[in-house]
Amino acid sequence: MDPLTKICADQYVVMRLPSDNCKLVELKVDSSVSLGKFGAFNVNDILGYPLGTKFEICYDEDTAAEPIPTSGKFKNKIPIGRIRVLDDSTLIEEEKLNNFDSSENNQDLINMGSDIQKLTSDEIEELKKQSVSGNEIISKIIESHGNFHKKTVYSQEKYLKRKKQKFDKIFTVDYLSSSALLQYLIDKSDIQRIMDMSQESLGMLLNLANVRSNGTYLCMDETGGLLVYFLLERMFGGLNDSTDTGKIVVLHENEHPNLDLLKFSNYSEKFINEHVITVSLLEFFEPPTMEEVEQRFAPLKKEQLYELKSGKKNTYYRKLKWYHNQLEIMKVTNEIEYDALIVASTLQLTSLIPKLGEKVHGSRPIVCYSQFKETLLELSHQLYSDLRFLAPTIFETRCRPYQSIRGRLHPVMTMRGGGGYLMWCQRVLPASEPEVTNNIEV
Amino acid sequence: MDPLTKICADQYVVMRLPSDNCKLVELKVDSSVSLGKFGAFNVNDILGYPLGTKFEICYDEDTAAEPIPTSGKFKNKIPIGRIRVLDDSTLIEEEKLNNFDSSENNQDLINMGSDIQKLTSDEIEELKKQSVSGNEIISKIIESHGNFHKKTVYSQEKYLKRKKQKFDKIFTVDYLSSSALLQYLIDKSDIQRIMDMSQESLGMLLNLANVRSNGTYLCMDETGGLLVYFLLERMFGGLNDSTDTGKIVVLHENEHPNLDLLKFSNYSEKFINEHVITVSLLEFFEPPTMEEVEQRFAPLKKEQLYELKSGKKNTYYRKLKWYHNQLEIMKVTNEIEYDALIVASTLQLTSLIPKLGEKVHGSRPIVCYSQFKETLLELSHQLYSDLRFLAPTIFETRCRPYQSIRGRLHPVMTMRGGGGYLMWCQRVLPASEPEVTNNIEV
Amino acid sequence: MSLTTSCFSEYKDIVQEGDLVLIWISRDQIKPVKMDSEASFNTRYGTFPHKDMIGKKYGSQIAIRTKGTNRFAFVHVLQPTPELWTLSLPHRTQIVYTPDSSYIMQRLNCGPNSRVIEAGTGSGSFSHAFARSVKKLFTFEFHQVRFEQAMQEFKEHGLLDENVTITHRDVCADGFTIKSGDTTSFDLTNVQNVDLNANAVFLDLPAPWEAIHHLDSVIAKGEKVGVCCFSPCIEQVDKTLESLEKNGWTNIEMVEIQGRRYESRRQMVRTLDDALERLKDIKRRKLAGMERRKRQLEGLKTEEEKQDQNNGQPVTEKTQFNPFGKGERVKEGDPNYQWKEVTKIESEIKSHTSYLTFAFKITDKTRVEESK
Amino acid sequence: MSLTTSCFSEYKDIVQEGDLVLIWISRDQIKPVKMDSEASFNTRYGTFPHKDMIGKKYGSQIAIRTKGTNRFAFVHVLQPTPELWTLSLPHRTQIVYTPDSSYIMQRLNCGPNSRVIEAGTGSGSFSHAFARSVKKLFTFEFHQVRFEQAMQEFKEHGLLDENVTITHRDVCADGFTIKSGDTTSFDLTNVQNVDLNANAVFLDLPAPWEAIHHLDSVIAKGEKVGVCCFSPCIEQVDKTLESLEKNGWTNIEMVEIQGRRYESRRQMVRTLDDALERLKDIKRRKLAGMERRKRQLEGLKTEEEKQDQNNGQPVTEKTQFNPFGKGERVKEGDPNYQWKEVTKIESEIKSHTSYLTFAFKITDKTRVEESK
Repeated sequence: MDPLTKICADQYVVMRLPSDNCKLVELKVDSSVSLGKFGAFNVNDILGYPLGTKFEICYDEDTAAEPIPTSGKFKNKIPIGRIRVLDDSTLIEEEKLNNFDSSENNQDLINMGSDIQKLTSDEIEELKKQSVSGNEIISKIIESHGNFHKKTVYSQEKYLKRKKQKFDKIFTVDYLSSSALLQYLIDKSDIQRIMDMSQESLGMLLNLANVRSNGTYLCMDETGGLLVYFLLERMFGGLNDSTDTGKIVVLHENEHPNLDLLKFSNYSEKFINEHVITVSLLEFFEPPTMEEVEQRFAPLKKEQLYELKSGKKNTYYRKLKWYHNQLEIMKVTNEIEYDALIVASTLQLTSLIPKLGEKVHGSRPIVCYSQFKETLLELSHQLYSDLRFLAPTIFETRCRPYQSIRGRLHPVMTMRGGGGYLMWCQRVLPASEPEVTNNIEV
Repeated sequence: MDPLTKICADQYVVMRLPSDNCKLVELKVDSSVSLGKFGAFNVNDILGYPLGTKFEICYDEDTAAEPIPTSGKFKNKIPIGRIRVLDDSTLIEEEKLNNFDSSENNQDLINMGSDIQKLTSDEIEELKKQSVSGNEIISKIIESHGNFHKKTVYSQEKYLKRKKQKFDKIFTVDYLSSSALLQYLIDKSDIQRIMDMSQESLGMLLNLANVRSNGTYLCMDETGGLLVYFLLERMFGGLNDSTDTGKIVVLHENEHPNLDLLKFSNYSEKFINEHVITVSLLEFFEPPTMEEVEQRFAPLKKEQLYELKSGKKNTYYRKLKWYHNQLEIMKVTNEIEYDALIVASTLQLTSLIPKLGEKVHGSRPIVCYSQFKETLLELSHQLYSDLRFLAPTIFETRCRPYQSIRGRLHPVMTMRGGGGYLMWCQRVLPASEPEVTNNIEV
Repeated sequence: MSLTTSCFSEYKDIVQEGDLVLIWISRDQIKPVKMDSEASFNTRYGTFPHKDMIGKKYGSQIAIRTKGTNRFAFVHVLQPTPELWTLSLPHRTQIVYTPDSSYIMQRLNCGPNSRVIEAGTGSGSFSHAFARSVKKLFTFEFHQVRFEQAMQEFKEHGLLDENVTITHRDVCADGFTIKSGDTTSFDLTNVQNVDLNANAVFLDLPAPWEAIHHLDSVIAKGEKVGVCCFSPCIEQVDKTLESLEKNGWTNIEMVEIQGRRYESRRQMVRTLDDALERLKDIKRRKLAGMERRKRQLEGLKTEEEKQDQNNGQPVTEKTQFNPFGKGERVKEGDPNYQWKEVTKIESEIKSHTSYLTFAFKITDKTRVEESK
Repeated sequence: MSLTTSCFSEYKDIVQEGDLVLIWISRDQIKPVKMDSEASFNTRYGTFPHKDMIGKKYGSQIAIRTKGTNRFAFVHVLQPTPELWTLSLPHRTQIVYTPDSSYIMQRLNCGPNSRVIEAGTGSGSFSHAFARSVKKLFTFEFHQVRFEQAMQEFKEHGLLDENVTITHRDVCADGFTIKSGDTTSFDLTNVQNVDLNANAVFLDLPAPWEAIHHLDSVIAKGEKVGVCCFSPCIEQVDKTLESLEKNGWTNIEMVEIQGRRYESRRQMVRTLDDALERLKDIKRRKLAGMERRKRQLEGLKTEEEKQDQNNGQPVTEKTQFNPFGKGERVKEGDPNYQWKEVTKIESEIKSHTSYLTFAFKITDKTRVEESK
């Protein structure tokens, strides 16, 4: 079964809840997932459906059979409901609001602060236990609302949305694309950790950096692997069996790299090790020489290896791994001319980029993401006066979503402010100033 | 007659032409105004109509009576046409485009580059001589266009607009408001001279600076008087007989102030001298002392003045003027606590604003306009660490106009990029740190 | 007490008993307070007696020692302006914010000649800005409670004594004419009809297209009059455009205003060389650790290590070299580090307020004969 | 010669005969040129023979001495990428620019699994960006001339050999199915119908709502498929929303992308003290001038002035003190002055390109049984 299109076991997926919050879930066979007040369900019930499917959790007689503990350890455990696949046409009907009277304005609403709700919260709790779906609860609540028809259609919508977020037991299971992972991290308010990145800035970065399945890219990623996740998705599309040859060399400024977010991806460890090489800045700028490495270790010939005792063999392989790692460091440092330099780092860019840019092949892009325009301004001034870099340019791109309801179209009223900036230039190879006599006429 | 609502003689007005260009014109009685290819007219013919009226220049038999010289000094002189006031309803009808067939797309238009026009330019010239209005010319041109019906309604509109701009002889006469003057300067592409200012930034500046008819404002204006023009309009609304007491003290960094743009205003020289005081930065920061001034000149008593010979009297009055000027400098420097500081200067703001801000009354705003955010960033960091300034904040405001045609609504496709930034803070009076024993319990 | 009447129209020097002042606690906390020498202003940091403010110059910082902790705490006492007043309003109210209101005023050329119609009054924040600059403001509010609140507020702020008239009215149904019998702040004792004669109109209504045709009878004749309709949805704009065209308004243009506020921040300058030094330090300590373990295994110790052990300070405990401090615990701007000044946009922006549709009309184009 | 076929899909090291290269003259002048050792590239600054480029590494600066003036002139020779290609296109063409195209690709999750429908092809610039990243691109163009131009260009760029199919078609009238008899780059010799099986759709059409219902038969089943409609006017968006809803598309959202480009500039730092010094200098010279005139009137001269006169250098001619240079004649960044780094937005911005309406659909929600 294709984990890129279908809901599969042992896969990380992103679930969107009625509250508009996201949740990352690893789908373990035979286990259940609890969505808090939105209910709980068995993982097995959703496997095999297309990714993107919208489900509803239903509590009817069948599920009510399972006794809900009212005391003891499982007192607050969410009971597991039945799963129903939601049809698109039903949804659209439900999302509409044609069935209620409304006022042209709020003029008749005297008490603006609180709503007149005749149902007590206990009664609502009772409804929650009885009803099949959140929709029914909401209908009942509206019926009992004293002033609902006096609200304008706008206020009614706002009210309904609030209630839906509270009572709907609907969730969507989606593929954990790079954009979905980013959205999840934004929702978690982890903005600073991911350097205030936005989907539009990263999408533009991938294109400006001319990222392809067959390139070798030099990268710095201070977001715990988010940028690398984006690169991998674009290069290999989540295909664990991709035969594409692309590689990402990730430089890090700490002792160990931090690419934690890659654990959410569909790639095997083997795949990642093959396509993502991590090297510290120190190793990159002061790589070992072959002499130094061979002083400390030299691989044995096959015959010699056979003669090793099993106890020594383990030590040997550990050292062999170190040896190959050193060779790889030398290779990525000395031999590769990179197909792009892609940086998202809070290190001082003016001290970083010219040195890393040296390792980029001619006519290949350098793209630098920063939360702040000012750091890119400083950088672009420096690159502008360096003949190895052509036309440094600062870009800003912002996505402005609309409330996309017919008849009530407008840009959303508030949104997140940031999104970062990009510096783009081309690595070029300066010519020496030609002799005056070199002047060729054609 | 009210020069604020009616077209009056000896007034500067702004004329908008079919090309969307603006022209500043001083309306001299008994003279004529030439609008180049859009025709010419007699000033007397438009006096007395409301400002904002749209006129058309017509050339019919009557005007044709005036012979157009085909040679000699006046060969290229534009003949003067008759004036017709355009009715709003006619205009709206004319602006619509319902009378032509159009295509759903440009699919049938093979040659995208140039249009198939059967009329030669000589024929069009002939039409121009015959026709009453530009509209008729345009209709004829469309009739003769081979592919007009094959164009989409969008392309037709573009085509018509181009032609209208070329052949319409329509112009509007408007009051020279501050925004109109700004728009004129922008159209003239004098962006750098006016520090890239926009209507929205200046409107916001006036409000943030809490500009009123009765305030005394300290101002730096590096735009040749545009900022002062805005202040005067907001304070006195072009009313030359205003009894409001507001004053603007304008500091300048050159030997002489440059407020050239005020010559376009409706105010008399007397009015301006009363409400606008110019002082050089040197005079402001190193004003004369009373002692120094009196050493050089002391006004005579009335009796003494009578005794002066007429020859000496002129010299005396010249010196007296100097003397009063010195007194005024001392006053604006030492005595006034300003109701706002309003600065649009390319001098280094961090060296300028704290010193000028000292002269501002407590709880009064300081607003600083700059073309660049970076200079305001530097400034706001400095003010932030200075207890005399409360909550420095950087604002950006941008107006995004739409193509406001029903059925084809969208933001205009391209527009000018700049518009500048504002720094706003309040002047406050720091308290000394209170004694520990001062702790009052209530 | 009528001392407050002038707080929005006159520049005041000293805080006086009865003054309405704005107490600035922080950017997000600005509180309107009426000065009363018997009263106090309470914050979470402590109590500020009004009598510490009365007699001080406007703009003064008022400082106290906090109870218990005895720390320095302060507020600033400011004279209200329309813009500060807008900032002091709770955010849940529908407010026309300064980027929009200032643009509308500028584009409608508001000044001492302006006679303005505003409908509806809403939170009244825009009314304050209009009132500061124009000759007359006629504001209309159809919602009973909001009308009464606004009228009370305008009275306290002295606006009604100056140039503002507020009327309770559904302008879509009943138009703008003010006549005897109306619920209005206008003194109708000796007049039958009020001559509005407006030359600028601002319509902040759910359905402005229902009000536009009522304007003809109340706008000034023989001069250019501007209108601005303020609507959140694009479909409202469409209906407004239709109505404006039908009613003979011209130069119709819709615009959006995008206002942005930036914070001035600092980002630590972390050079590549420092990063490399730090990695070298880690490497050195790692190597030293490895060798130490090796020697410990072999029972050997260097002289230094013996000393360290005598001092009770094992080498492994040595502070790490970190030129960037301990991450987030470094305070922004700490003078021990180097900083780069940066701007940061507010984390949540007002991405849309409303569409602004402007149009102009000259009701009577008759020529006036030159009189001079 | 087929050497050019790989220029968009393979990283190349050395410029070779027959290569399609982009010659970078300036930001606004980037010219596509096919390398031909017999030919030359002419600019207003001089002539660059292709053979000076062939054999050089991509990215090389190619320098000449200009004719006559003998000054240093250069260009850079670059390998084409979709983004550089877009920059090289004449601006009058309708182009989907990088801020929009990159966002659309990202939001439709374009990658090695994507099978994309694009209608219409237009200038072909977006096709290049799609082709770089996706498995298959089916692009449709209804305009005969543009179709032929694009097909020729794609052939020369090697796209048709890789993963691109272009078809001449009015998709609104005739849908997206490619079958024998069609004017298409697809080799239909052995197939009756092409299985498009698209999982991403981009519609850049005047009336996308007329094409949406044709999609059902060509999009992938049992997986989530995304569509993006690209329309300049809001009324088109409205009709598109209606059609998407009617045809069972969900998660409908319209967005706008606002891309901005900034120039890095410098502004001269002009301090208050320098301004004051300059005014003082003016004042001194003025006073000196007055006194000199006075003394000249009185027939007196100081020793200095007599000397100056002897040297033929009257005092009045002394250079003025001006720490800011002579206005505009100072070159930005001149090291004799102090500069502040600033950003300047391009003087004309693309304030609107089009509205982007996204929607998603799963055509077949049947459950697939676990096979492993």
